[in-house]
Amino acid sequence: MINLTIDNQQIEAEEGKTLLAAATLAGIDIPTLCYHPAVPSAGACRICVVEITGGGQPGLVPACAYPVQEGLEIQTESERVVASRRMTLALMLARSPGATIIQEMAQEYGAEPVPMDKGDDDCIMCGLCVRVCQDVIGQSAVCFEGRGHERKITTPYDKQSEVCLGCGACAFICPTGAIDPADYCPHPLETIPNDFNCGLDTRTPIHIPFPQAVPNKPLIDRENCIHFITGGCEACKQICPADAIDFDMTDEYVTEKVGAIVVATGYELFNPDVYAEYGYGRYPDVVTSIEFERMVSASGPTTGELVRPSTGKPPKTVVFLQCIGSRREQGGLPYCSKICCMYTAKHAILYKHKVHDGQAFVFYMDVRSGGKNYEQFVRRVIKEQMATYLRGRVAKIFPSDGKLIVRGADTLSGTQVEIAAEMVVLAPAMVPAAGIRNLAQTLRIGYDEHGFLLEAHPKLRPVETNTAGVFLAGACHSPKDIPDSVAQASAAASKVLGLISHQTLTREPTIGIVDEETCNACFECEGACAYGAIGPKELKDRKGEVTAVVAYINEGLCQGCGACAVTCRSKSIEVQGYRDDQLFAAINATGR
Amino acid sequence: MIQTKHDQDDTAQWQPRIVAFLCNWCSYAGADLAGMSRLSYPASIKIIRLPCSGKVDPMFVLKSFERGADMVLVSGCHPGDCHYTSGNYHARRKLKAFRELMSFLGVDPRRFKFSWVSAAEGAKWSKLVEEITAEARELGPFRTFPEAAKTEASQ
Amino acid sequence: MSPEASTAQSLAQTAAEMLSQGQVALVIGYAPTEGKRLSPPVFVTTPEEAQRLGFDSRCFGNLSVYLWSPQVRQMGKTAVVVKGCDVRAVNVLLRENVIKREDIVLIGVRCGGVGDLPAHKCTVCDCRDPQGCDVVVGDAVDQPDGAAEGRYSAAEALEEKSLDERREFWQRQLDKCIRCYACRQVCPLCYCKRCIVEKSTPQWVETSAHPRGNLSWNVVRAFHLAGRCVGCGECERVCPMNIPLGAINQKMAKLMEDEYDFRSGMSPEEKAPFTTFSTDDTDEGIL
Amino acid sequence: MAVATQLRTPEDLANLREQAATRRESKRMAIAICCGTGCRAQGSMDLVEEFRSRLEAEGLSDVEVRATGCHGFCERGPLVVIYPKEIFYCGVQDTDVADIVDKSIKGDELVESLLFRDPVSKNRFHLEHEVPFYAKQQRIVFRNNGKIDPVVISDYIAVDGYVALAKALTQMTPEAVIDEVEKSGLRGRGGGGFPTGRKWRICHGQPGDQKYIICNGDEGDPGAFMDRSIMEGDPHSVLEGMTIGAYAIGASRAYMYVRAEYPLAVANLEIALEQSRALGLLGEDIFGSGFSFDVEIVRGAGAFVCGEETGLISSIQGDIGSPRQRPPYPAESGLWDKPTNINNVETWANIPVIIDRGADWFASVGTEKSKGTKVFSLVGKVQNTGLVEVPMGTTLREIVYDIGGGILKKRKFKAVQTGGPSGGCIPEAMLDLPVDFEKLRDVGAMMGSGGLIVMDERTCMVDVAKYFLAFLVDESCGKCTPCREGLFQMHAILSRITEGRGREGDIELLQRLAAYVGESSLCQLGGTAPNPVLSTIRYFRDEYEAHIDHKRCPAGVCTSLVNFGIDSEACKGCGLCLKDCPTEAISGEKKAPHRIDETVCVQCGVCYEACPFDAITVE
Repeated sequence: MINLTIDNQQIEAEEGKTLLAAATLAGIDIPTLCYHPAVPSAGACRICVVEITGGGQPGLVPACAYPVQEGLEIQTESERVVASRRMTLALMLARSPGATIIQEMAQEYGAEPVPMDKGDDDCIMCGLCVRVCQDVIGQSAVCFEGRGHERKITTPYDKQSEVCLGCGACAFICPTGAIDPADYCPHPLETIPNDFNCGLDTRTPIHIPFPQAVPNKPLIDRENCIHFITGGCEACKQICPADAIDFDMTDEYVTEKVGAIVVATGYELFNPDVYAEYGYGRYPDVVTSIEFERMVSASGPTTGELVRPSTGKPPKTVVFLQCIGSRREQGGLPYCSKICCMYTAKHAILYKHKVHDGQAFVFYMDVRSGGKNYEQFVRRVIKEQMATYLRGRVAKIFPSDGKLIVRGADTLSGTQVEIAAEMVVLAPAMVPAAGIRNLAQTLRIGYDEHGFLLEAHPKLRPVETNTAGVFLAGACHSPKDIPDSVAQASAAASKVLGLISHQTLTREPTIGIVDEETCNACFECEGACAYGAIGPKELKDRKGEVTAVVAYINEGLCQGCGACAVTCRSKSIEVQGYRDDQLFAAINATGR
Repeated sequence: MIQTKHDQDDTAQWQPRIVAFLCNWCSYAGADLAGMSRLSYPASIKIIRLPCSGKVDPMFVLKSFERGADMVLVSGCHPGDCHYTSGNYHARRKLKAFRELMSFLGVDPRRFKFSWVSAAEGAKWSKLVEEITAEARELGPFRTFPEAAKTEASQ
Repeated sequence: MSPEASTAQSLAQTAAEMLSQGQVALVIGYAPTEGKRLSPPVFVTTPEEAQRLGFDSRCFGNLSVYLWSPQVRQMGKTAVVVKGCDVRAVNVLLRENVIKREDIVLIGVRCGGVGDLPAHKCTVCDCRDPQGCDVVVGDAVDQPDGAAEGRYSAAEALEEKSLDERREFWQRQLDKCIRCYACRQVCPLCYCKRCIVEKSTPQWVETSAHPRGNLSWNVVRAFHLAGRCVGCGECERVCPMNIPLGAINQKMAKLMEDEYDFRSGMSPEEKAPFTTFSTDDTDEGIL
Repeated sequence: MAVATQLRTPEDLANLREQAATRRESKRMAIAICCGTGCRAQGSMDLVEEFRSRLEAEGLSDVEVRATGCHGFCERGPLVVIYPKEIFYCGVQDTDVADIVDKSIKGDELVESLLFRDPVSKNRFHLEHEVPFYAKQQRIVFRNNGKIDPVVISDYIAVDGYVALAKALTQMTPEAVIDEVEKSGLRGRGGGGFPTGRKWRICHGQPGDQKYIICNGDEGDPGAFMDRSIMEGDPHSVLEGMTIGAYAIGASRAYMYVRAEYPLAVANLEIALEQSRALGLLGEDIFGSGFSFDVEIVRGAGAFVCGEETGLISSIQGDIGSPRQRPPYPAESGLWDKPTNINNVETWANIPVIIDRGADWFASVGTEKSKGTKVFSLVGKVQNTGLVEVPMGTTLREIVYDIGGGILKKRKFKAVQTGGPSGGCIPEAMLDLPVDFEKLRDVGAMMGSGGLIVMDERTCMVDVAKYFLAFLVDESCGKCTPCREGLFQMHAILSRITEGRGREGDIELLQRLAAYVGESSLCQLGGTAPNPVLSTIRYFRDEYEAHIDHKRCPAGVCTSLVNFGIDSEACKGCGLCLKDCPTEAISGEKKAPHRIDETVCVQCGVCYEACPFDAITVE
């Protein structure tokens, strides 16, 4: 540890740390421009100069690049320092009068405009872009060219760079926003859509999947992480004060022995772009209900400001379309998605809260508001004229004069209606999460043609499945709203507790048993068994000598499917409960 | 077609007998769902519940025919959905061979049906039974070898 | 010396050596006998008796059927004289854990075909040179060309007939069955301690010689041999009622080859189609 | 020349020296022809050929022709010195060769016309050491220049070359070598004046197996060429110094960073390296001491900023030649992040002498804090230009007047600028300043690498400041804001002053900017860059004020501020100005006073320079 004094404050700092790091740790703020913690320091801009007043050669040194030394006495805001910064900013302002950050800092430091030759280059030559590209990304797509005042930052021969990855690190790190990577990047800049916000905004390769994620910690998206593309970067590792970044971590299979499984994989939305008449995917102002939900959310891409994707201005007219894909036997899904009527009513209210003078319309087939206070909720929306409800279907949506013309039928008045909307919100059908069929097959539970998981009995065992120990909760089972999902989840949890609170597990008695007398020990049954329940058993006489080897079924492993029994030519295996004599009797009973 | 006395019966009255071996988890549940859904289907079907379609031994089918079944149906989970992972795959392989063997020996393969019906397919079940019943009716009563032999001898 | 004589000499010499050196306790072979239609099996326990061994076109039988009999097993390690086609049966027995390879010695004989005509299986034989034997004797023989052609000719002839014709044909044939079970007794692969027809609770197959039970019996027999039968033809040969049992076996063997590219008994390591499955199996005909 | 056997011991070296000396002494006479870059440009290589063929033709095999390095008096080249008498001929052309051979080689006469004639006293001087230019010099660094052929290693060995190396390696520990250098008081000749011994000691004390030595041969100051002359004329002295330094520090590899504009230096150094390796003076186990060392030449692309040590290291590493913040100093983390010791050519050339003759002897030369000699490149409006090596403490007056022979055309001295582009201008009042590191710094100038530019009354000090700043703006690497932007703006301000657009407060603004650039810049380029501005404001503020307040350039240099006229009294009507005027603004009959048409005149000043009678007036 090294002891030094910064602004008359005794400070301990690790050897090798810079004055800037030591000061930052001590809560002393030093302005920087050409410094970034992930990039090697250059000491180029000289904004961070501090004055050595004792313990070393007196003078101004850049805090970002000057190492701590025993006994140094540093002043970070001395008259000399401020004068230097003021002049630096005056010079930068002369060079880059348009750079906002320079204007702001110049104002802060009172850098008076001095009569100087003015430039118009936003680049302040701090070189962060060059360093980040070379030292962090490891590509060296941009570099300095020329010397002195003629120095500029460019790609070799001013041509589009072949090595540029399009990562955008240079633009990101540029303090003045002087870089447009499109100038030298041959690839379109890679942006990563933020899945949680339905791709309405973008995210970085390191991200927290969604607000309130548990655990609420960032993760690295390997496919887009520069480190995993080039082997370089590691900026996050350098920055992380907790040293928590570990690039060697890999996805792992976690094996847990559990007594019960609750499947709660939720739902996705039916993709409405199959219906060309609604123009989803073609017209930016046609959005899905979940997109609308994110748009009006305070944690959403616009931090809660509802704007039209096409113009960025609040929509004055919004049309909500119900039953997109739901209740549609032909070319859709036959079932009712159950939640759309209620959330559309909610959306209408939210919309009125955001856009007071806005007008909302709802096209519906039937308003299904079964549930406690649900009907009252919808009635309120209609009564308080938060939305105009039109019973009928929409035939076509087409753009006209910057708006979307929604043409549909109002079956109650028997008229054709056309609404010039600024935004259209579709309420697509609820479908089970992708991959649910694989999961169901893995768990050996049933699912319907739409992929919704099957309960053991629709009335009597609605949270169990046919596989003991596997339970269902929420929309993986059928379209459900939140109260229903919570209720089913609570029920599933109760079932699990009921199962695992016992000392012993009761199993089905229907398992296979081998007739040791007649077993040929061919072990073809072993190959038919999916559970590895069959193995050899030595039969011994009284002296303990092996007299024969026969097949043996482990009753703990056997599930009683009977595949072995069919394979056995000598009929030496019986499944309890489905014994041959029982089945024989059953078959006989079918006869006349 | 073998002309028998049954053919002279009022065929409208005659109901074929179909023995169905259903797996517990899919097809039996599917049939149950059909019932719960109040779907109707012909009473011609006699259901025998087995844990799995893989538990169906050709012997059961033979015995059913011996016992006078006009058609035998084996129904299980869809491929990949077997409660026991692979029982329906074993069944599929064996019962195909069985059907071929029967056909080779002169038994009309249409009298032996095999189907995938999941627990959610109550409607499919009901429709299936309707269809095969109609087909069985069209095929007429199944004459087991002895009866056929007798008929032939009498001719 | 005739080829038969030299083969006989080799067999006798080999067997005598094995017995005298104590390698085996028993040699099962053929004893060609003047005037007999087929050469009967002989069980040789001494070097002297080994002189009885010989081989000719009358050696029709498949001696592997004796390998799993309790009496033979009791005697200890046994050598058996096998033709190329008989080795396939041995392979099935090995793969089904009926016998252990270390308990037996295989004396292969090169065979130019057996039977008077010769037999159908010999005209389509592709295994005249025995494979996987401990010793092979006999002069080199020619392999018939185009052996695969007509391998299943009996089954194919019936397949070409209509369903009704087949029904009629089999009804007549199976009607003859007297349930003597000679077919079962002679089959090297029918080794069950208790045959299904002898299981009485329940009695899946009716035991009386009634057409109903006859169909069941033959279906069960064919099904139990599906993917196993090596086509030695002994069942058909021994059937006192001359039921063309070989055609049924051929039908199943053809199915195995067509569907699963499988021919039984080609190696002791093979996995029979009915002990496994593929997710790619056809869904044809399934509702 | 190929020397077959390697020198394994000091005795081997002594034997070789004996042979070489004997061979040299066997010659009756030696003709040393300066073949430095300056004299070559004036045809000295032809002279060498001519002398050789002439001597051969005359059968004078006992006379040696020696193509030596720079003699320093480049003003008067090509120079020829005939030993042993040291007859000094200057301005020799190949047509003079026959005359020289006839008179001075075969006979005992002098070629009067080729002797140096002092332009002031009009005296002629026969011998080299009598020539005033040389008389007051003391040559330590230049001890061999002019005496040996740089591409003949035996020449160097004959004059006690590599004796110091042998002594260091076989009789001294590295610590003892450092002690000796430290005791000598030698300070870095590259500009900073950091004590060389202390620098070595720091590097010596650094942990690590791999250390590097760098010789800074990137002589970037315009007009300075002493390092080039040493590398060209006596490359082995530099190599020997480096080898001793490497031994002291514990380095096994070295780089010589030579600018690519010095092809002769590179060529001679490469030859020297080959010869040294052949003799085992470089390579493995030198003199059986177990010490191994080798040198590689790196050619710099000619950036002034690469003279800064961290910029130079970047350049060797193949990066952009931009300096970086120190610390860490190169002695701790330099080339490839290893401890690295950098000294410039002149410093290295001093080392063998210190080891050979001892620190005490060396310390006896110079002043209290600045020991030894310093080579200056004396240029500008002075009679005798060239390289001069004088003991530290010699006054500027001695250099300018005694050695330099005073101001050209009898004009008035105005200032002397020392230390290269970042140096300062020293006014006449301080001419008696004894030159050493501290004294120069105190008056706002600096030693630098040893440039000395003499300016006369016709020099505009604002223009001078602008000129140097323009150079520095051009040569700034552009990395740090103060140097890049500050110098640019200072230059812009100076430009507007010289163009008559100066504003009130510009001097103060210049001073503020200068102070800022000086203290806030990343490296010493920026750190010293304001010197020319500050020192000219300090001593010649009136000139600035004249430019700003009265829009007048007293020296008549800043053409925007000048109106030229012709003094009809002084004008003799020679017509020289008329002939040179690019815009035909001058008219007049021969032998009658001329006139300038102010409407056509573009104030280029050509007439002002051309007039032999100072008849052109400036307003």
